[in-house]
Amino acid sequence: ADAPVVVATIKPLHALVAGVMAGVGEPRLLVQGAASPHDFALKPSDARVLDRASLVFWAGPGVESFMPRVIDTLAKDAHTIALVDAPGVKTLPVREGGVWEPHEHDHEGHEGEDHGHDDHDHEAHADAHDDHDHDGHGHDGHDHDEHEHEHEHEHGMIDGHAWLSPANARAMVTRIAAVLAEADPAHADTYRRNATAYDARLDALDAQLAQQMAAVKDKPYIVFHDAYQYFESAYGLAGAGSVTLNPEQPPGARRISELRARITEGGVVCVFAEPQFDPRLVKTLTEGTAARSAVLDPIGTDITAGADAYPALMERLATSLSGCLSGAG
Amino acid sequence: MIFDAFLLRALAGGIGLALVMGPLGCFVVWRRMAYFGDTLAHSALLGITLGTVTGLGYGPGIVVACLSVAILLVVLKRRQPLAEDTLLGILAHSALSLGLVAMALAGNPRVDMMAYLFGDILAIDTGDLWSIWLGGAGVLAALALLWRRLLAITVDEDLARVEGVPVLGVQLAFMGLIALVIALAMKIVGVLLVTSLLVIPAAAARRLAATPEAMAAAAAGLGAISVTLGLGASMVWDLPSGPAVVVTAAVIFGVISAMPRQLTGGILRAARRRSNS
Amino acid sequence: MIFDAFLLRALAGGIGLALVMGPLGCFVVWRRMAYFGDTLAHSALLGITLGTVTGLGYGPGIVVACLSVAILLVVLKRRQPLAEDTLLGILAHSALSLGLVAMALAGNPRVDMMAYLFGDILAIDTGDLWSIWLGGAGVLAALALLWRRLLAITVDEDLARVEGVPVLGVQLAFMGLIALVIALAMKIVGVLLVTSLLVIPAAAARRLAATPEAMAAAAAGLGAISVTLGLGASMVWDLPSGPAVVVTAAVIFGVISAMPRQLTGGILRAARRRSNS
Amino acid sequence: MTAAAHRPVAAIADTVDPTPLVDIRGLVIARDGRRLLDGIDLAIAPGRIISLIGPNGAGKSTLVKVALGLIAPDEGTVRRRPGLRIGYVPQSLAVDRTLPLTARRFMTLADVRGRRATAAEIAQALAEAGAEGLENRSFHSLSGGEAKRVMLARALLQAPDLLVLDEAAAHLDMPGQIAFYRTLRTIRDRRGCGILLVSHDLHLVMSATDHVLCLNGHVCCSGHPDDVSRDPAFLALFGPMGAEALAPYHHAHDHVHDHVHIHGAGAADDCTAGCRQTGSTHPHS
Amino acid sequence: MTAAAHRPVAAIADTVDPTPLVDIRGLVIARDGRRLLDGIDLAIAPGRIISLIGPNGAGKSTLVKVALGLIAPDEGTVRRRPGLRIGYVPQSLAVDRTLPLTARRFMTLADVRGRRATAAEIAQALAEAGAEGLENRSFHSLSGGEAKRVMLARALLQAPDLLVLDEAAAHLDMPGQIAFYRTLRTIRDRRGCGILLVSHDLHLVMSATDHVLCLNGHVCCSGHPDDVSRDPAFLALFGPMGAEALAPYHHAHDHVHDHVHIHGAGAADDCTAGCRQTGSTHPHS
Ligand SMILES: Nc1ncnc2c1ncn2[C@@H]1O[C@H](COP(=O)(O)OP(=O)(O)OP(=O)(O)O)[C@@H](O)[C@H]1O
Ligand SMILES: Nc1ncnc2c1ncn2[C@@H]1O[C@H](COP(=O)(O)OP(=O)(O)OP(=O)(O)O)[C@@H](O)[C@H]1O
Ligand SMILES: [Mg+2]
Ligand SMILES: [Mg+2]
Ligand SMILES: [Zn+2]
Repeated sequence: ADAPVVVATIKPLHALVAGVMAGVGEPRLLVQGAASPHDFALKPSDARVLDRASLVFWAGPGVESFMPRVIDTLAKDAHTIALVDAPGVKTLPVREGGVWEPHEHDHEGHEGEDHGHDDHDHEAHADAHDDHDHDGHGHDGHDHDEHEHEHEHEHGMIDGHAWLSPANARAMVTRIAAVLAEADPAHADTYRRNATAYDARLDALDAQLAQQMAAVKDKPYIVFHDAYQYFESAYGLAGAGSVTLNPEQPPGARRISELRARITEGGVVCVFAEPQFDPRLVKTLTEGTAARSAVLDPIGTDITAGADAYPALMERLATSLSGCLSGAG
Repeated sequence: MIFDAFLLRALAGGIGLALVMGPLGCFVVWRRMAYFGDTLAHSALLGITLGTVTGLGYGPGIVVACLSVAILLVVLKRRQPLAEDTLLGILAHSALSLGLVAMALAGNPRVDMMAYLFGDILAIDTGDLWSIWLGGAGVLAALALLWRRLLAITVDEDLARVEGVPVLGVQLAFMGLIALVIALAMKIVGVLLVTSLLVIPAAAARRLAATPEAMAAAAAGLGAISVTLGLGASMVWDLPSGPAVVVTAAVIFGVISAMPRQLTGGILRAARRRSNS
Repeated sequence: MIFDAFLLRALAGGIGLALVMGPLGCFVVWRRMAYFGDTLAHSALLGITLGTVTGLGYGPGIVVACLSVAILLVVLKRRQPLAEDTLLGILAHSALSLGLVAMALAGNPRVDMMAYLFGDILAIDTGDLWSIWLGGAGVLAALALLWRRLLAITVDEDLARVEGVPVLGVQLAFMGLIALVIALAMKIVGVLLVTSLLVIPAAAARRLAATPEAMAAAAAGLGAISVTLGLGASMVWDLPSGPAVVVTAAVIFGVISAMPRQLTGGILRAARRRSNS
Repeated sequence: MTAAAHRPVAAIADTVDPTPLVDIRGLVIARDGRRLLDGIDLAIAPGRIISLIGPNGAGKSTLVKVALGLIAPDEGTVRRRPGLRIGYVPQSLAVDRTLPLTARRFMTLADVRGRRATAAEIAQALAEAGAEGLENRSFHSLSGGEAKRVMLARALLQAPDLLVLDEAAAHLDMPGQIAFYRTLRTIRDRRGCGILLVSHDLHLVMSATDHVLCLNGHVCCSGHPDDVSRDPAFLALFGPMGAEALAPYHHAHDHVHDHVHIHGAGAADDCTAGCRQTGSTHPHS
Repeated sequence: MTAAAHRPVAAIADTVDPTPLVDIRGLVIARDGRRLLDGIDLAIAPGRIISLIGPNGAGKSTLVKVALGLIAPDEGTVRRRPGLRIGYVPQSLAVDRTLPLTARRFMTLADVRGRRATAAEIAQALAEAGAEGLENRSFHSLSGGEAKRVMLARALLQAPDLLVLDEAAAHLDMPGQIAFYRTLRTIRDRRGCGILLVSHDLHLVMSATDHVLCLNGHVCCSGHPDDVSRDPAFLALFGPMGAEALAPYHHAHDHVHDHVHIHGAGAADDCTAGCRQTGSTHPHS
């Protein structure tokens, strides 16, 4: 049988899916080029891809804000999987205010544990969806999904950039393989084998990144939009704030002022811009301070799509971070 | 080319809207209110924020915000020596800014700004289709009821009032209809382009019509053609769909404007012959 | 509160712009061109795409696009029986749509839509300050040279022409100045709000002035006050800065509009006494 | 003081119908602390043509709008006969050029007691207003005089008890004006409706009018044209040249050769001031 | 045909200056395939007041704009005397109410040969136009007549060789019109400039004018008012009522009691048609 038509929204997720599907088929990538998933506009080709898909993998409403409305219309017939909800993915709540207290990151490991309570909830829910899916009520399951998210809003929303921790990526790979195996039983074995291989690769990547980041562990830095707390929490980095919380809203003067105070008083070493957004505000932040500036790319704009994109993206992130934070350029 | 379901839905929704916006747009052009629609569209963001914060939802929030701005305009017009375009400019941008500020104060609820600004005709679902066609039919029916009186007011307000037309009521009803249509259309073409579908087909229809009713029909037709060709172009060259529809409408306007007088005159005469026979 | 350099730069840039846009905005209000500025701002996206694709850069691209649209407006006005607001509405949205389509055709070059729409007054750097103040001074100097003739044309075109004023030249120069100022201001308040700084302070200044020159000065002053208070509000409540400035300007306009006649009359008389002594 | 200036208001209407169509008493309209109209009494009887004359800014258009019910009085009473039907011919219509409108379609816009006018009614009204054959012309292409006639036809559709015309003949050429006034008289004769009109052209107004109301914020003088033209208040307001302008009227109808020769007109301001001081010219005070 | 109708154009200017200020010959203006003006000859001499009269749509404003240089001729030649200074009083100014403008500031906007007018020049022009004391009034608050005077004062600032007024007195009240025409004659006498004016008021025009040009697409007739008012083309165009309107003029100046009584005016269209057929009334053909 042919492989199912599979779509992934952004490049890192696409890489995970491609890794699982290796030898069976190629997933399609939705958000291409320099576009940001935060302000993406559909073109007919995108609509057609979604329309024909039977499986759609996306991160969650915190990142691809265009997806919720698209899921009900274009991807109605598809089984859509928000990977933040995958079992084993440790989610973190969205951070408020844009300027984070330094000590927040001191006990990163434990906090991760603390969030375990939430996580279990998620896993339970996610499992419930699985059951529904088995019964062929994929769409209903999705409705539950949405309710769940609205519920979430009241307690503080979940940060959707969960793929930026290799541990989460591994959980996602497991989930991707399970979904694919169920949707395409003929290739189930291949998917599981690929998943295991990819998991090992991610494990190695994790170890390599941990070693690479150890040197810059406690150097505070500021990012353009709050996409990196999973990476930070995985490697104990000292993210000190972000220019915007929601890239769809222009920032106010007070946050910029507070961030500048943090840069000078908190010894922030680096401010990172992103290729999707105008870097001018980053210059505003660093000007007249000792902080350097560099570029971080949470979705890998310049990286060739494919199974190798995820490790490449993470390595590039690590290199940019450690390079700038350690002062090597 | 196989027609995808989403394309058919986009066509159905777009054409439905064009059929409503054509006749309504004629009044907008005749009454020199081109920027009234734009102002309402700008104030819709405020409505979205209000709707989100109060839990009323987008639609009611937009309609409430649009109606408030319309009423504010009427009040300011009586108090101010300022030209209408100046007042509209002030209201439009103040409302938009207030919407952004309110959003920040409400703790940045997740509003899909791009969809709001540029719409997403490709993401119309069956529910949207129902609301467009049912809402559109309602608006058209109301417009048909108001038609003669609205036209009389457009020609001369005092004259209509002396003849017993309830001017203020008709005007408010008309503004309400526009607010409703803009709330309906927002999803499809977005704030930035919503006025285009209102104004461009109506302006293009001017040279093809000898009566107000013919102009309204021509505007509806040209709007539907713009939607069809625009979506086609968007399919063929993979262009963003909303803007492609607007560019198509503008091209049609340009072609009709450039047509020699004999040709438009011929169309006019042919139309008249048919309506007389 | 310590004043950060970026805030001082934002203040300096914003005030610089307000001082230029006040007097220019008065003409926009007097000539009922409120939506001309808006149209130019909308067409700027086309300019940005052109500038990016051709490698000319944003600034020149914007100025070229704005001037082309201005010239197109003059041509269409001569050919069409349509009201000016209709034409402006058509041009604005066609240009914006064309910009979006061109962007898609150019393979989505990296244009930060949000920065384009809402500007980034907090990201003004010293280079921007130079261009705002030098460009602004140039525009003001040119405006001062044109002032009397432009005013004469505003009062009556034919009369000015009979008296020997080169009407077309002065008008084109004026449109060029507006295009320039919009290109300068785009960075700061973005497309959606650029016209506000042009129109709102000028409209607010109307009741405080008895001569055109006084109104221009008052508009500049009110604009500067709006920028200062707006940035202050953005600082205190962490609001998006561009919209905060516009809301402040609108509030000032509202307050002045609501002021009783005696009060504005008093201000007028005081100003007159000072200018006479 | 002539007898006309002292006639009570009700007497204007005495010949035809005891209840006036519109009865305005003690009208005051104030704007920005200024009294635009002060203590105006005006009764319009069926079958009579009343002209409002007066200098620029005298309040003629304002008074017309009060009679039409478009402006509410600040003081005084305005009584309209119950069920009164008014036909109104505004000074000018600025119909947007983008609105395609034939003369016939313009006519069918009229709200004739809540319904649309029938083709027969329209044809009759056009004929009566002297606008036959204009039905299919675009409203924008009509000359000033033709447009006025079509507007008059639309006003006639209401089968009006009262016809109101503001600046009835401004910008019309001379033959157009004359023909227009002739049409008005014919309509009055045929339908017996009352007509209220405003004009600056003393010469034509006087020749087609039953009653003249000379206005300048207050009523300076009023009465039959013959009487008004000899009233000192009228002479004060319009100067000797005003009386001179009426000369052909006297010629044509009375053959009273009492022309005042032109000495160069007195300045407008002085006359107005003179009029304002002549308190005794008020019909009631 | 009267002698006046056959006078060569140059003869109009013969008494004062041999070179006309503006010399228009064989002028054709066509729009949309229609000839708005056809074969017009007009020479304006210094020191003379020329009136354009004619029905609505006759092309009067168009001819004025050609003389001003605002419209280029489609055929024919328009020669203006080198260095000619023109003062122009437009029919009306629609100054936006948001533009705060005193009468004095309005005056200083005038471009007097590339520079701004001095205070002394302004004071003198205001006095000459009979607009003293209006300097500090807001332009928006001026009455129609006052605004006209201020516009005239601004036109005088140019120290014009030629003064052009379109619909000079429309919407002015009767005393205002009379005073305005008197002012025009005084200015002409004092400055010796040429004056070209358009008006519908035959009565007043004729009494203040040296030369009348009766227009209806082409020149129907032209010459001294006395001659024109007896010209068959004029009678055809304006009907007997037109001549009647001129009666007071004849009274005041000539005491020629040749009034035509009002029989009700002929329809405007017939007259126009009659005029168009009278080819022989062209001054040159
Ligand atoms: N809404 C208003 N507020 C203030 N003043 C007003 C208003 N309406 C009219 N006026 C003033 O009232 C006076 C009378 O106006 P109106 O239009 O009735 O005069 P009119 O006799 O018709 O003059 P005209 O002969 O010029 O038409 C004018 O001075 C005018 O400026
Ligand atoms: N640009 C144009 N295009 C087409 N027709 C025009 C144009 N300008 C004027 N006309 C027509 O030319 C004719 C003469 O116009 P003009 O304004 O010169 O008349 P006028 O004698 O001043 O009339 P009035 O007494 O009404 O002021 C009119 O029928 C008018 O509709
Ligand atoms: Mg009036
Ligand atoms: Mg004219
Ligand atoms: Zn993100």
